[in-house]
Amino acid sequence: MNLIAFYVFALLIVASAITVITNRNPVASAVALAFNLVAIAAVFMLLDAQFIGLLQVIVYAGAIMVLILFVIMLLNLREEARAHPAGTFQRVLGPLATLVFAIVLGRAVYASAPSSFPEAAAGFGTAGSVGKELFTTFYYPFEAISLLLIVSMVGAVLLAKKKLS
Amino acid sequence: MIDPRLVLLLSAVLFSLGVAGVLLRRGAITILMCVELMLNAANLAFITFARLKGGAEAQIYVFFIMALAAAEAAAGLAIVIALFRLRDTTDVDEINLLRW
Amino acid sequence: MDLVGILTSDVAIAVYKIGGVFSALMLCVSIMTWVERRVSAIIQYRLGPNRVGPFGLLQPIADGIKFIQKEDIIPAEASKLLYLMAPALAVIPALCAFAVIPFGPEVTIFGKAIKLVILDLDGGLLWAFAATGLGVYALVLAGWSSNSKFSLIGGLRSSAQMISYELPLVLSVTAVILITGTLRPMTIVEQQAGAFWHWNVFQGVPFLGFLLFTIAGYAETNRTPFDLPEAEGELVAGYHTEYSGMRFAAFFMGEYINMMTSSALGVTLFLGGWQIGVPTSWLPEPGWALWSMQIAAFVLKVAFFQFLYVWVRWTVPRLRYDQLMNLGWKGLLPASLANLAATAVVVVIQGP
Amino acid sequence: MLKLIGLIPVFPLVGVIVNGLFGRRLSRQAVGIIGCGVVLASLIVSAGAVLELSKLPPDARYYETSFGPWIPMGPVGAHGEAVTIDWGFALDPLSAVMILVVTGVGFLIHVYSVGYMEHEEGFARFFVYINLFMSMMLMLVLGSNLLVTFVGWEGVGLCSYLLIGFFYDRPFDTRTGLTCADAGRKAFLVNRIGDFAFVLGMLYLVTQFATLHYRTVAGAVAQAGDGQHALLVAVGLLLFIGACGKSAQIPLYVWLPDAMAGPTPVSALIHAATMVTAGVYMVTRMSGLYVHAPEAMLVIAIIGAATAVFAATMGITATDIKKVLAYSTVSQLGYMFAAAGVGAWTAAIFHLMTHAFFKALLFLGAGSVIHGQHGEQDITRMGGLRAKMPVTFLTFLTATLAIAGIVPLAGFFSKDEILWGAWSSGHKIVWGALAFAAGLTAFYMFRLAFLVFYGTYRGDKHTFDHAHESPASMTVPLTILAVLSAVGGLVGIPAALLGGKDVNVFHHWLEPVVGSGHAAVEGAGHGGSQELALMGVALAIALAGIGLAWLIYRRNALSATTIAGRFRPVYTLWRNLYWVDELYEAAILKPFYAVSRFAAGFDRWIVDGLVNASGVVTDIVGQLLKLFQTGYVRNYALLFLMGVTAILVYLAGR
Repeated sequence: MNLIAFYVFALLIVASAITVITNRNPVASAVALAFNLVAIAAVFMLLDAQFIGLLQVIVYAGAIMVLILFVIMLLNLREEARAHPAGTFQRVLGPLATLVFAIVLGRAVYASAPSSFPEAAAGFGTAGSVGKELFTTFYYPFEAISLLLIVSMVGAVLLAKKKLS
Repeated sequence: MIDPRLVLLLSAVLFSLGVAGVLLRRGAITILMCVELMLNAANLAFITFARLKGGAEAQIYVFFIMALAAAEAAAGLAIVIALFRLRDTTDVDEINLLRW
Repeated sequence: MDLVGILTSDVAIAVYKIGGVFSALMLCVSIMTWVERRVSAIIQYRLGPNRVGPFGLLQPIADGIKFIQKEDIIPAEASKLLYLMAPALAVIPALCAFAVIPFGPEVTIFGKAIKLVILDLDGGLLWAFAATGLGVYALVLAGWSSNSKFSLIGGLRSSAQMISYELPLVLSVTAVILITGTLRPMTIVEQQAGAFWHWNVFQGVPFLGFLLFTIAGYAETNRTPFDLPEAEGELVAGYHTEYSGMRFAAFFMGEYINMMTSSALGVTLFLGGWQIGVPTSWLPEPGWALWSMQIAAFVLKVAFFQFLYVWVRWTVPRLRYDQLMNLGWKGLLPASLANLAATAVVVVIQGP
Repeated sequence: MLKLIGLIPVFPLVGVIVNGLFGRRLSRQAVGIIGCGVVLASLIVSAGAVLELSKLPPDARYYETSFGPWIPMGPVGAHGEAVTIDWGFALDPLSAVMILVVTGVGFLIHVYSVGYMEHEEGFARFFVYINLFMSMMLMLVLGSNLLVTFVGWEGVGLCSYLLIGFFYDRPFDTRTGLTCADAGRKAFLVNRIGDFAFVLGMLYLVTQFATLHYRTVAGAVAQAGDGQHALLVAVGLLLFIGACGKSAQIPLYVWLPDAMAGPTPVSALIHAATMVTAGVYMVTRMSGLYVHAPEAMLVIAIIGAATAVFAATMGITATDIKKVLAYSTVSQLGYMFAAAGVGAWTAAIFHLMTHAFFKALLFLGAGSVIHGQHGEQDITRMGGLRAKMPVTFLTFLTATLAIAGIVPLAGFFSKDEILWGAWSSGHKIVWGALAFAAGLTAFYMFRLAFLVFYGTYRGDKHTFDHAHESPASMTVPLTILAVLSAVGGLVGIPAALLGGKDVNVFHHWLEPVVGSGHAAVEGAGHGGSQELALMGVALAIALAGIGLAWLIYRRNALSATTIAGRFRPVYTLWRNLYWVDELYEAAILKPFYAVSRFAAGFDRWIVDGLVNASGVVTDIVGQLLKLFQTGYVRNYALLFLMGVTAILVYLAGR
């Protein structure tokens, strides 16, 4: 049953990701990405990482994507132009390089893991187990990341502000 | 049972799609979204490894990546807005000078 | 496997619970439309719908028939897929959020222990927030895909409003989580057993959290005084200006379900959920009598909040947009942060 | 209060912070109270600490405290010991004398400054600087090792620079066109030469003898092998060069006369009473080292004696009231070094103390005169001020008598102890020079006194009419210092004068610190009658000097102009200060400029050429790489991806 669910979600992930990069309407891309993120969250939960999965939905789908959508609508972006000023160079080499990259990366990661998961430890993926680790071992990185968030927040306000009067 | 190699393969495919998006798309926001795709591919791989190893560390990296993505989105979108205000476009091919 | 086995399997029980909750919610939605109209009428000293059935109770059914009959219009320049998707997106997350709300204790039927909650997750509260957080897409997409200025502005407003008010909402809940020490709604409710002063809202600091939660909840459900995304005086009907027929009704369904989810969440977190609120010794032995009383207590509490929603709607005027943002960022957010800090101090002093 | 000695330098620092941050907003009164108050706090703590110290048995009079380690060093010295240098502060009889002099005289001068600076701009700034100076000076004298002393040493140098240039926008010397700021810079630069030698000396000391701590220097040096003797002398000389810079000895004295550009209280405090004596203090501190390096001591004695005479001659022809006193200071410092050089350490410190009293008094008196005449400094334009400024006159006269060495004022005892030290240790030539300088001192000091206070006024009538006595905040410190100048010498009455009865308190006080270096003088200490005879000679010389001055400037029996005409070459030489500044210019600055010009040329053509060449190469490379810089972000992303792919392929293929 988990396996079937995984295949369904994997299909959804790939399909929505392809929509993100091919649809020329940014809103459609954004919605596809939101679907993609929720599907990934579902895969997280299939892999027993329940807390991170829910967080993924809240943070990514609930906040970041809404922000992106909001900005798209604020700027009233419509369809993206089709012409390619970046050159034929880009058009030919881009997909080619990506393909080579995908093949090499796929081979590398495929070879790096065993063929089945071990039994999940008790309490794996719960808010408690992740939180305990986060506030003990990873305390300083946690503080640093909070600082980063503040800095980026202030920066964003400053950048997007109309004019300093 | 789910095969971890398949999950990792999914992650690799997702990452490559993100890369392709960055290379092919021209809207700054779309590129940002493709970057999010790549970050999520990394998250997926991290969770797979977390499940393989059993500890909480890799999940915390995912947590950090999410925070990072939030910061990146905030700053990135602010830049896009500033850019749009200045040049009236978010097409990165139109923005090929280091100054204006 | 025989038929009885299939009918009593875990999957089947889950299906029963989902079906039960879904139909109960739908019923409540239809009742709510009637209640809203009746109560508003009473507040405004008039009669309201009273022709269809006794006291007009069958009015919702008549409304439903009317909606189904209406023409389903899609504007010419609309993004069709997104336009069609938006109403569904309004209902689905709202329903999903309700999955983690415990509406009764663990009961034993035919020797089988069944928890009266659809999804008993360890991070259940997160689930609820994840689902409500996704609700914003419906409004934004409806606004965008209609290709109408009123709709777009309504959609923009809603996304800004919901992002803004999600912060105080979640922060006020975080304060409760500090006290309960768990994200599992079932456990939170069980912790509030006994007389009503054991409910979280009466534990001192969380009272402020309860107020904040209620206010932010109104904003999250786009109810008056925070119904700016559909402010009819300015935006015709906001994000659903272009919708008609059942799709239009779907937005209302989503709104009422959201109201119920929000109330149920508040009841669960602050008002003891399905706890009756009298000392345990006064209650009968666990059995059908107790369980039905507890479920009734839950329903009554939620119902009270529903009534409150209607009451507030017809007594408090709508805020202006800048007032809304000021209240959210300069009022509720600092207050909820202070509440969180105060709670943290209390928790540290009292010990875990 | 012994435990509080670490706080002594901190109090003035508080004043620096308060006045520095809020001085502009505070009233002058408040600034003055804070500035003086913090020094008073230091004075009280110092006095308490010294009192406590004096109650200990003589050999135990030592207290050290540390703010913590500063520089931990690996193995150094011949024996490879690990040395750690602390932020240490120590109180012993020697530093006790110094802190009392510094805080006592310093406090009086602070009080005086409140009156003197009353009408000046930058009142708060002045107190910030001078409080900082107090802090640094106290750190200098309290430091338990050379490095801490050096911190204070540099600090006082900085304050000296700041205070000399206090009126940075005013011209100072019309002859050379210097501004006050230039004078400050000159002082700072000349001091740099000395400080450089000081640092070298310290480095040698610590790397070769593994110590900078005063208590261990003597022991460490005593263990030095014969092979290290030359090094020891070198260290001694390097440290002495440092002292020369700070204490204005030949050849680095040139900055001190120009330092008179600063406000007069500064001249009194820094350039007469305290900072310039730091060199003497440091040499005395290191007496344990110097006794093992007699060659270095000989050099010190010679330089000291030469400076004493040399500076005195310049004092005779100077016409600026403060410059006369400046040369006098240089000359008296020469005395102190000569004393140190012949091993009469106690005499050096004794003279340091009495000199602090009477020279501070002289400067403050001069300041009072200048203040009363609204800035007039030229003594040829003064005269007859006796009646206008009675307090100033009386106190000034006391100080003049003291410096001239008239019994029983302070200068008499200290000067005679030095002379006796020089004679008894066998340095007869040094004695001769010093005795001659004593005569010159008496002469030029009385010349000054007669020209300023007697006769008729030679300036314009308006100024004379408005000349007035200074306010009490100035005259009270003058009076206190006058008393100290009069009786300050009584703590060190030589035994010979009382028929062998030993009541030399000062001598016994310092004995635990410098006793070892004093042996030579001690041995000859019993020639009572000889000492008395020498005293008589010195007194006679001094009286002769006074008499000559009286004849020339009071009686007008001899005309100064006529004498100057007769000895024209000498007069011209003295009047132009031996052309030392010009000599330095020709001998040092000109070659220095030449080298600089060469270096500039080298820099411009060779170094810049290399840089420009690298620029051209970069430009060519850039022209090539420009082809990759399309300006399209996506092109960069593609190149990036190709690079990553290449690395991945390489890693996968490995």
